[in-house]
Amino acid sequence: MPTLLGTSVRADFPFFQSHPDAVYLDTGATSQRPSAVIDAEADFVRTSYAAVHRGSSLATGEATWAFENARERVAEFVGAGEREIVWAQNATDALNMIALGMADASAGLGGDRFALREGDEIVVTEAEHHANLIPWQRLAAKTGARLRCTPVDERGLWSLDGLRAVVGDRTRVIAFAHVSNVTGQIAPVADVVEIARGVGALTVLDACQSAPHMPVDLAGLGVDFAAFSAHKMLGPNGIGALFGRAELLDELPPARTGGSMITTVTMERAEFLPAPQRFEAGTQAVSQTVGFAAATAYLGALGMDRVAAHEHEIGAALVEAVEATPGVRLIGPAAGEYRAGLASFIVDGVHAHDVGQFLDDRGITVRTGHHCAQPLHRALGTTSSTRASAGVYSSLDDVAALRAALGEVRGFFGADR
Amino acid sequence: MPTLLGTSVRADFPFFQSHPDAVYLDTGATSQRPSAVIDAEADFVRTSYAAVHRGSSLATGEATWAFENARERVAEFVGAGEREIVWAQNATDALNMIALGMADASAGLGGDRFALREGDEIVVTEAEHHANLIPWQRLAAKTGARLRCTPVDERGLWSLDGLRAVVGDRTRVIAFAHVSNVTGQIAPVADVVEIARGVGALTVLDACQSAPHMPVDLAGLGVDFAAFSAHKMLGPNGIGALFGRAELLDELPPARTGGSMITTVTMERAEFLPAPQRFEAGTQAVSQTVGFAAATAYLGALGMDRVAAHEHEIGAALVEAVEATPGVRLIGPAAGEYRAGLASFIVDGVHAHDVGQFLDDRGITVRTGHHCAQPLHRALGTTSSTRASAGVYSSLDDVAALRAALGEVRGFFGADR
Amino acid sequence: MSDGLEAMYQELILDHAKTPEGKGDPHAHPFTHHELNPSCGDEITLGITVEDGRISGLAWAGDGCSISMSSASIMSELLTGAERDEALERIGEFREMMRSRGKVEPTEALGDAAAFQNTAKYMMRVKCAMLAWVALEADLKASLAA
Amino acid sequence: MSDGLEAMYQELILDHAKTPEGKGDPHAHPFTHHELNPSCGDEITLGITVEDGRISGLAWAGDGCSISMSSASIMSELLTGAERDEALERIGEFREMMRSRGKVEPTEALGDAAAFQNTAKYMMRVKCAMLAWVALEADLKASLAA
Ligand SMILES: Cc1ncc(COP(=O)(O)O)c(C=O)c1O
Ligand SMILES: Cc1ncc(COP(=O)(O)O)c(C=O)c1O
Repeated sequence: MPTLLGTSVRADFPFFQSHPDAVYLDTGATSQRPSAVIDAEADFVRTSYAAVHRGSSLATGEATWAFENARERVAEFVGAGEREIVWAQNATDALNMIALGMADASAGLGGDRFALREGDEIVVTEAEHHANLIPWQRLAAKTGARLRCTPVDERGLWSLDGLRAVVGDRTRVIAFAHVSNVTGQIAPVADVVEIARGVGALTVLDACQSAPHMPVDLAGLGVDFAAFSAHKMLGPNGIGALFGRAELLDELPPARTGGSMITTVTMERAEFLPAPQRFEAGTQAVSQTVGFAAATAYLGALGMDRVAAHEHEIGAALVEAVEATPGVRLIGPAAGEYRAGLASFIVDGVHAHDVGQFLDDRGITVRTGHHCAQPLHRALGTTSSTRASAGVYSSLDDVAALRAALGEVRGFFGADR
Repeated sequence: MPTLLGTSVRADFPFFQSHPDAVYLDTGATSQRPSAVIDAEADFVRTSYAAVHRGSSLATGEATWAFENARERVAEFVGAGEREIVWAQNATDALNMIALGMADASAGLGGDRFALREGDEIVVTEAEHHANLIPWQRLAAKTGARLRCTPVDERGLWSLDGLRAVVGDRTRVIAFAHVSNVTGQIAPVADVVEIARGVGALTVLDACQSAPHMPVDLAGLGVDFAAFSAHKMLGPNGIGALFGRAELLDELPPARTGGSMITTVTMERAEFLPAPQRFEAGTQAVSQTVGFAAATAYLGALGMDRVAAHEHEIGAALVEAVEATPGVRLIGPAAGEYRAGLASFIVDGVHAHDVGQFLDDRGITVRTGHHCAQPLHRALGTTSSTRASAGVYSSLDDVAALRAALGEVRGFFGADR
Repeated sequence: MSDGLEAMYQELILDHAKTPEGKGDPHAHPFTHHELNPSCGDEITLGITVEDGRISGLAWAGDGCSISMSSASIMSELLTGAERDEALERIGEFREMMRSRGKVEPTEALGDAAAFQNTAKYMMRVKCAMLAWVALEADLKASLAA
Repeated sequence: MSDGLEAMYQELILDHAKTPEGKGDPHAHPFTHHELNPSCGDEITLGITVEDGRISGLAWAGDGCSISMSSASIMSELLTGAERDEALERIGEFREMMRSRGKVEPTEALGDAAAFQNTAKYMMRVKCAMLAWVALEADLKASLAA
């Protein structure tokens, strides 16, 4: 079996049927979806749709089964127990559930072990996506805790030594991305978990850019919480997941409250169900969970080892294309180093927005801007960069198209003169 | 043009193609979706899918246009400005955005006009859905505010006099359902708004059961905030909306933070965009917004006056069927009184769960339980009831089937002996 | 009337629901547990006394649908007087049957509780049938820890 | 190269981006406004002096893509020295053209700013082109209120 997927799987994706020449190098932002996912969701809606966890009808039973079965499938995919997966709107929502839950705990609303006090510390890296930064800033502001940050170097990389330097006795949380969406740096999760355990801190893993692209075993990694989004892993919009170790989830206060997550409600107070239901207030994104499960099934059938190997090859080619182009600076680990299947870069003398426009004109979709990582870009001395990122359907032809176009960008904008 | 829709529109709904004999009387929980909605969403995913509000490509532009166009369509449907509609996961999420935003304001995180202090009061009715109750309980617990409640009578109805009795100078918020999901009571919104304005309180309208079933003009009603869910109005799961008057939304702190809702982010702090973006952290449920807009277009084409008239007739027939059955007690306004197109009832000597099972066996889908309104049921002296609720596709045949089955329930369970 | 409904609401089940066994004051016993089915409000409080590793006394109070009430009744008949280990085994067998969506046949030892096999096909009712058994399991575990 | 790209990045636009007009110290003027396009980080601070209802001085500092920078430059050329009302009218015309997705033709009074008509087809770039104009509008309104 050849390692490369790419062209051989493109036929599974309707987007490439309607855009056969599309060079889609923006999977890091959001992925295209295979028919298997689109159909699973649409079929569910057409034939089995009913309210979940409410009422007694057979239809409700079927819908509830589909919903809970989806949870099991997604849990299995990331090496979690089914009670350890909570549905969220997206990864951002999942990360907020943790930070907002800890804020509630700090306000005396239950889950005392999560309460932060004045002087406690939360540690993040300077490379974090805003979704794994601002919620912690807000939590710090509410509780008097201090947000500390381990800095990045001139390539945008943070180090374990740098992390050790900011972690201390008061550290209560270490929140970090498994894979950076800008640099492609892959975090040494086991080491971070060890550092965290050494001081009794909780670990929060932003798995947005790892779960879609490599085998991820959350139990094996030993993290306490994690978050990821379906739309980046061939699944639907509007659905993501919070992972939490079972005993933690049962104690974390639910920030969002309402129907379907309670046991007893009086006008004065409410008691909550155990996890995962305690976090799932209101009518859930039922059909999307079915689509999410179909996406993990599709990826599982390809084999995540194969997906990772494929994207590693495409990623290496992207890096090489960037490094080979004069006047283009690569961000993140250099060619040949351990990194994820993406390449972010800065074109000398051409703003990223203009680079993106030029590439778009050639039918190449990339992402331009700060990629929701302003502090990282500031540390790199820029406000924006361009990112090309791979998915299962990416091919070396895509990379060749990018390489050719990239060679002309500076000329077009007169930046080579 | 005949008033009744029902049978004439059933052909638009794939669910009734695969279940031609289904008697679906559970639209109050969640509605079926017409092909127009399912297809709009699937077509969008197949052909135009890309990240929204990020990057510079033409595809992103198209997706962003679809997303913002959907917002305009939904805003128009409820008589709001486009900047006054914020996408939410569901109505529960929307209601939480208000309560959690006010908690943040109270904690000094901006939006001072929303800050509650010890002794301030929040008023709700005893008939509220848990989604419009528990978030206020939590807000009260965090701020020292007091949650006050206007009680229901033996039919489950609250009154303006009762409301006036609990509203006072310290009242900061009055939160109430436009239409009760259990009793079908329709709130006198204009009067409540007047009472609220008299004391300078904000009004929060739970429009879950009104927006799908009658013409709703939020600007005309004069409420400050409102919430509703697409899945109850022929639209997709996983998408709902928060309405807020523009000048309020721009000041309310966003409880959920992350990407796409900021202007400037440093490691220390973040500044937020104006509404609606400030509340839309992370990748949004883009395709679902397209489906939501298609649902409002479908309803708009039928005409909301006609929808309301149709459901009024079906509702009246449901009420009559219930009142005509010996040993069955109607909840809510009596036959002939002003009420929404649903009928909740209690069968003497038979638990609601058993009633639901019996009806399900006859192919009739209803909702059984406390309908996320435990306090209301407690006030009625029961833990659960059965609810039949109408939608555009409901017909008098559906009501006849219910009536026939209802007549046999007590006999089957030996409750008539 | 479909076969499913007749099979679910067998005479045996409806009779137990009307005149349940084991109803009494749970708090007359040292180990009590309260269990609730939040989706429909069914609830039960079940108390037991354990002597020499045997359930020497059992009483419950509760309110709910005919499935939850009859299940509590049939369980009381079956397990009052049983050895603790035997009771835990029955609970395990019952749970396995109820979780199988109707595919696992009841063991002979389950006696009249076999009547709930058809209920297992209705996912939303499984919790109703399990209610009393889950409460008993909690009591037994508490008695083991004591 | 497609026509779209050539039309968007006309020589005129690229020239203005390379050697922009009006760059200077905005804070040398009494009315200043900072405007940011959060999706790409483009930003501008624009200052003006208004004398006898006329923009007698204008200077801006900023950083961004060629569309936002050239737009600021072309606007500076067009509106430095303009009557306040006239400037507000031009801003309105420019906005209408930019919001039309390429459908509204530029007015003659817009002069070189007509070059951005093609940019209007690209929704994600409309904000870039508008940046300086929005800043100027804010300054003019502040000067009116003063
Ligand atoms: C009156 C009312 N409010 C709130 C809700 C909650 O809606 P959702 O579950 O879509 O958030 C519902 C529906 O369950 C409702 O009927
Ligand atoms: C590393 C990382 N974290 C968090 C997110 C946020 O994901 P979402 O927008 O799906 O919530 C993203 C994607 O934008 C990401 O790449």
